[in-house]
Amino acid sequence: MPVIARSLDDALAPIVDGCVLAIPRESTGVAMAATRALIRRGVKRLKLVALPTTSLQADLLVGAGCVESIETSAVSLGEFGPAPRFTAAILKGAIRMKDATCPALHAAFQASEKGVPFMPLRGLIGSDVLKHRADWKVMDNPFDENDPIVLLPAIKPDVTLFHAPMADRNGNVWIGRQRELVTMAHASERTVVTVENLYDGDLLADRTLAAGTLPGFYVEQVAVVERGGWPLPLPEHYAWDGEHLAEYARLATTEDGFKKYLDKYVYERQAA
Amino acid sequence: MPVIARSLDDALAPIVDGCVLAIPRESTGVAMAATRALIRRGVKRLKLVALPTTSLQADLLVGAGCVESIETSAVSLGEFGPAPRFTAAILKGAIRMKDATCPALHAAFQASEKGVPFMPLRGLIGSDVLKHRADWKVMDNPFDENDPIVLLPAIKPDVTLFHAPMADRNGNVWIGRQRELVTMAHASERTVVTVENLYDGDLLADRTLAAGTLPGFYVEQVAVVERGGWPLPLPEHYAWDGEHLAEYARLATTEDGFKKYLDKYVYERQAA
Amino acid sequence: MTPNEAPFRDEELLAAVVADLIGDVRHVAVGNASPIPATAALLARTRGNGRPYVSLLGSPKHTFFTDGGRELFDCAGQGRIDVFFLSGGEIDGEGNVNLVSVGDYEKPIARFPGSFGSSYLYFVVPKVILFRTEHSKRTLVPKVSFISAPGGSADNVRRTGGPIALITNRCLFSFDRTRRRFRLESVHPGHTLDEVIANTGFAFEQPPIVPITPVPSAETLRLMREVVAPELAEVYPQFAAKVFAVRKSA
Amino acid sequence: MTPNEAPFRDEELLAAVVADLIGDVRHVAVGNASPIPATAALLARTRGNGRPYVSLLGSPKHTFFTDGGRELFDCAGQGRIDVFFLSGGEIDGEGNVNLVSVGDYEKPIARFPGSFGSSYLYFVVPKVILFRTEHSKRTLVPKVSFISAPGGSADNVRRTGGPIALITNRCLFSFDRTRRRFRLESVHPGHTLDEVIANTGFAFEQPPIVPITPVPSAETLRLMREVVAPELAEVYPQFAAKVFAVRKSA
Repeated sequence: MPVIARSLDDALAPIVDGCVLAIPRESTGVAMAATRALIRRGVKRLKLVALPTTSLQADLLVGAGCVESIETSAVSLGEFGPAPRFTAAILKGAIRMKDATCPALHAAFQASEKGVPFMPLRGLIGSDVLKHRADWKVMDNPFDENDPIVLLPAIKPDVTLFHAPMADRNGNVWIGRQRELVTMAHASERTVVTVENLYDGDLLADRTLAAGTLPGFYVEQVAVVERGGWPLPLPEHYAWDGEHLAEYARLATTEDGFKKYLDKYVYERQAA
Repeated sequence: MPVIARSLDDALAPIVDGCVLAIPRESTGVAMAATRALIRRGVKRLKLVALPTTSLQADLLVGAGCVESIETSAVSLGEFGPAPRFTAAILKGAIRMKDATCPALHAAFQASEKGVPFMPLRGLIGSDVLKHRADWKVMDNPFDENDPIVLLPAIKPDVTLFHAPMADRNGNVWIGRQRELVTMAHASERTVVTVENLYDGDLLADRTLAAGTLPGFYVEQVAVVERGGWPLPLPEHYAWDGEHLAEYARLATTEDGFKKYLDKYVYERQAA
Repeated sequence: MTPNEAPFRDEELLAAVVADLIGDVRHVAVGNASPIPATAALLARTRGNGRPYVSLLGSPKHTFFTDGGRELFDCAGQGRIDVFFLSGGEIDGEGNVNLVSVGDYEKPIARFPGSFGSSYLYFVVPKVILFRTEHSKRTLVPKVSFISAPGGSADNVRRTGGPIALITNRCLFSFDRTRRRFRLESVHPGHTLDEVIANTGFAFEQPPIVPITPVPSAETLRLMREVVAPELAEVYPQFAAKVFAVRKSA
Repeated sequence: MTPNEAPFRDEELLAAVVADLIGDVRHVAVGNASPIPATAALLARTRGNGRPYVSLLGSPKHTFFTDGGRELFDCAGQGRIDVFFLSGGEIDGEGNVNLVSVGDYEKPIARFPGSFGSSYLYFVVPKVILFRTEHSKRTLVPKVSFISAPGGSADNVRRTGGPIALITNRCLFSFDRTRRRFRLESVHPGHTLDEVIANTGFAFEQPPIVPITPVPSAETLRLMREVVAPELAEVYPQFAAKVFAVRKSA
C-alpha cells in the first residue's frame, strides 16, 4: 500500500544505480526537484527511457554523470535550443544512445502494459532509426501478402518517475489527460511520483476526478514537493520559467558553466 | 463537425443494414433507446461486435431478427439468467457466432486504434476458442525461442454506438472512466452517441472534465435521450430496472412472449 | 447438508476455506455474481489489515480501475493479479473449463453465455480457484464439450497461471498442475466420500484417509459476520441479508 | 529579400503558400515551434469556416487530444490526420529527412535532437509538407547522413503518406513520389532561379520557365492579420507581435 513518503529522498529510494528509469516528456509533468535530489545523491549508470522525448531533465542527469544510456526520440531544450550536455556527451561518445521514434516508444510501453512481448508498428522501414536498432525486428504480416512490418520488444522499466498536480493519502494520483503516465506506471515495476499537494479525500470516490486518476495500486512512493516541476511546466498549473531555462542554456554550453549551474541550483539549493 | 441531431432516428442514420456495429458491455453505457429505435426502423443483418460482452441489447436485436452475426465473449442477462433469444438463435443456427475472450476483443480494438493490422495476446493456446477462430493465427514470438503466441487481426467497426452521461454542442462526450468507449470510437469509422443531457459549455475547456472526455472530432452524431440506457444501468447515474429485466427474462423465454414484449416496450412506446 | 444445529452456514464454511486458499498475496480479483468468493476475499483482507487489494468486478465502487474494461486484463498480464475465480458450465478432470456449449460447437444442444476472460486469465493469474457450488455429474464431467480454457498447457506455452483448487458444495479438490489431475483434499462436514465419488464425472486422486474440511473458527466467523458482512452488503445485498442477516449500511 | 516597400512580410507569403498546399482536408496537425505552418493552418480553417480541425501540438488549448501523448500517433495511424509538417537538420533530393546526426552515426560530428515522430508520421500522413526556412547547401544536401524518415519506400511497404512539397525562404518545390524527386514550382518574389540553384545541394526538376510565387491576395492578408493573428497570439505571442504586431488577446 503506498504511503506519503517522509521525505523526497525516502521516496526516491527505489531509483537505484543502474536501474531502467522511465521519464515523461517535458509537457506532461517532469519531476525536476526529484531529479536534482538524485543528482545530489549521486545516482549512477541510469538507463533513461524518455516517453517519447526529454529536455532539461535528461540534459542535467547526463551532464552530472548519472546516465549510461538514453532511449528516446529526441533530446532538446525546445525553444531554448539544443540540449548542450546531451550533445557534448554524444559527440564524446560518453553515453549510449538508442534513437527511437515517438510512436515506437508509446507502443513498446503499451506492450508491457498488456503483458505481451512485442507490438507491431507501421512506418520505420527504410529509415536508419530501424537500421541502428538491432533489438527491433521486421516480419511479414501474417494477415496479408508481402507486407513487412516492424515489431518492437516491450519496454519494461524498473521505475517510472513523474510529477503530478495532486495525490490523496491512498497514493491515488490525479494525472488528468496525461494518460501516458498511466501507461508508464502500468508498464513499470515501480512508480514514484512527486505532487504539488495532497488532496483531502479519496480521488477515486469522485466520479469526475476518478476519470483522471492513476490508482494508488500502481504507485510505490509519493512525495509532496511544491513546484516540483520547476523550471519546467506542470500542465494547466504553471508554465516554463523561461528566464531560468535561458540561463541554463547559456551556462550549460560549457562544462564549467554547467558546474556553476549545478552549484547554484542543485547542490546549494537543497530544498529547490 | 458533429452536431446535435434533430431526432434519434436522424442520429442513427449511419447504422445501415449489414454494417459492423460495435456495442459496449452492459455496465459501460448501452444505447437502449437507440436500440429500440433501430428495431422499429427494421435494421437488418447487423454484424454485432460487443466489447467484450453484451446482455439485453444483443438479445433484443437477435430476437427481432436484426442480427446476422455476433462477435463477443459472452451474451447473458447476468443475474436475470441466460439471454433467451440469443440462446434460441444459437440452438437453431439462426445467427453466426464468433466466440472470443474479453482481452482478445480489447486488443483487437486497440489494433485498429493504433492503425496496426494485428495484436499479440498471451493465453488462448489449447482452447477451443482459438480452434474455432480461423481468422486468428499462432506464430512464434521472434524475440524468444520456441514461444508460440496468438495474433489477433484488428477489428474495424463501421459504427460504434453507446450511451453516455453528457455531451456539449461541439459533440465532445463525457465518458468518465469508461475508457473502452474512447478506444471503440478511435477504432471505428463512425461513432453515434446518445446522452442523458447537454453540457452547457465546452467539456474540453475544463481540465477536470476534459480528462474523461471523448473529443467531438471522433463523433459523427449525438442525440439527447433522457434515460436512454433504460432498463440497463448508466454508470454512476442510474441502476438496472430489475423489475423490468425480470419481466423481460420471463417473457422472452418464448417467441410469443418476446413478441408481446416488443409490442409493449418497443413498437408502442415510440418515445421510450 | 450441514445439520440444522451447526453454528455456521454452508456459505460461511466455503468462504472460510477459500480465504485460506487465497493465502498471503497482493491482489485478489472477483468476477461478477460471486458472493462467496467475494466474502472470502474480503475476509482475507480483513485478516491482512488491508492486504490484499480486493477488486470486486461487479461494483465500480469496489475496484480501483480507471482505465476502462481492459485494465483488469492488462493488470493480469502485468502479473498484478494473484488470485482469480472461475466457474464453468462444465469442468473436467484435467481442469478444463467450458463456458460455451454442450455437444457439437456448430450444432450445440445447450449454450452457455460464453468464455468471458477465462481463455486468458487462466493462463496469467497464478492462483485460479475453480468454484462450482453445484457438484454433480452434469457439471463435473469426464471431458468438457468445449474448452474455453485448458487446465494445462504444453511445456513451450508461456503460462504463469492456472488452477490450484476446485471447491464445490460437497468438497475441496486441489489441482496438481504437473499431473493435470484433481486430488480430493477434504469433504465438507455432513457430506461423504461415497457421495463425492457418486456425483463426480471424472476420476481424481485421494489420500488414504480423506479428512473432513475444517470448520471455520469462532474468530473467522466473527470477522465474517461483524466486519465482512457489512462491506459485502454494498455489493451483494440479498446474499448478505440471507447469509448474515445484514442489511446494506446507510 | 522582399523589397522594403512590399505590402506583405516574408512570413505572410510563406503562410499563404502553405495554406494553399493544405487544400480541402479534415484535420491538420502542426508540431511544436512552427509558427508559419500554424498561421497557414489557421488561415485554412478561417477560409473553410471551421474546417479543417487544426491541432497545434505545442498548445494543450489548441488540441482536442485527451488520450495522452500517443493519441496524435494513433490518430495518424487511423488515417485521421491529413496534413503534417516536418523539418530536418538535413533534407536531401529524395525527400529523406535527417533529424539525428551528421557524419558516422556512431561517431557523429554534429548531433540534432532526434527523429521525433518523423519515422512514423512520414509514412501515414497523406500530405506531409517539408518546411525549412534556411535554404542552403548545409540544409538541402545531396544525401542525408542519417535517414530519420525516408522520402520514398519500396513498393511492398505499406505507406499512405509522404512528402508533397518543400517550402523554403527562397522557393517552393513539389515532390514527385513516383520519381522520388523534387520539382521547382516557383521562386519567391525577390529571389532568383540562379540563387536557388546555387544554394541547393541536390538536383531537382524545373519547368522551362519558372514562375514567381504568387503574392498573397488582399483578402488573404486581411484574414491573416485580422482573424488569424489574434488566435495565433495565444500560442506564438512573440511571432504574432513581430509579424502581425498583434499582442495576446486578454
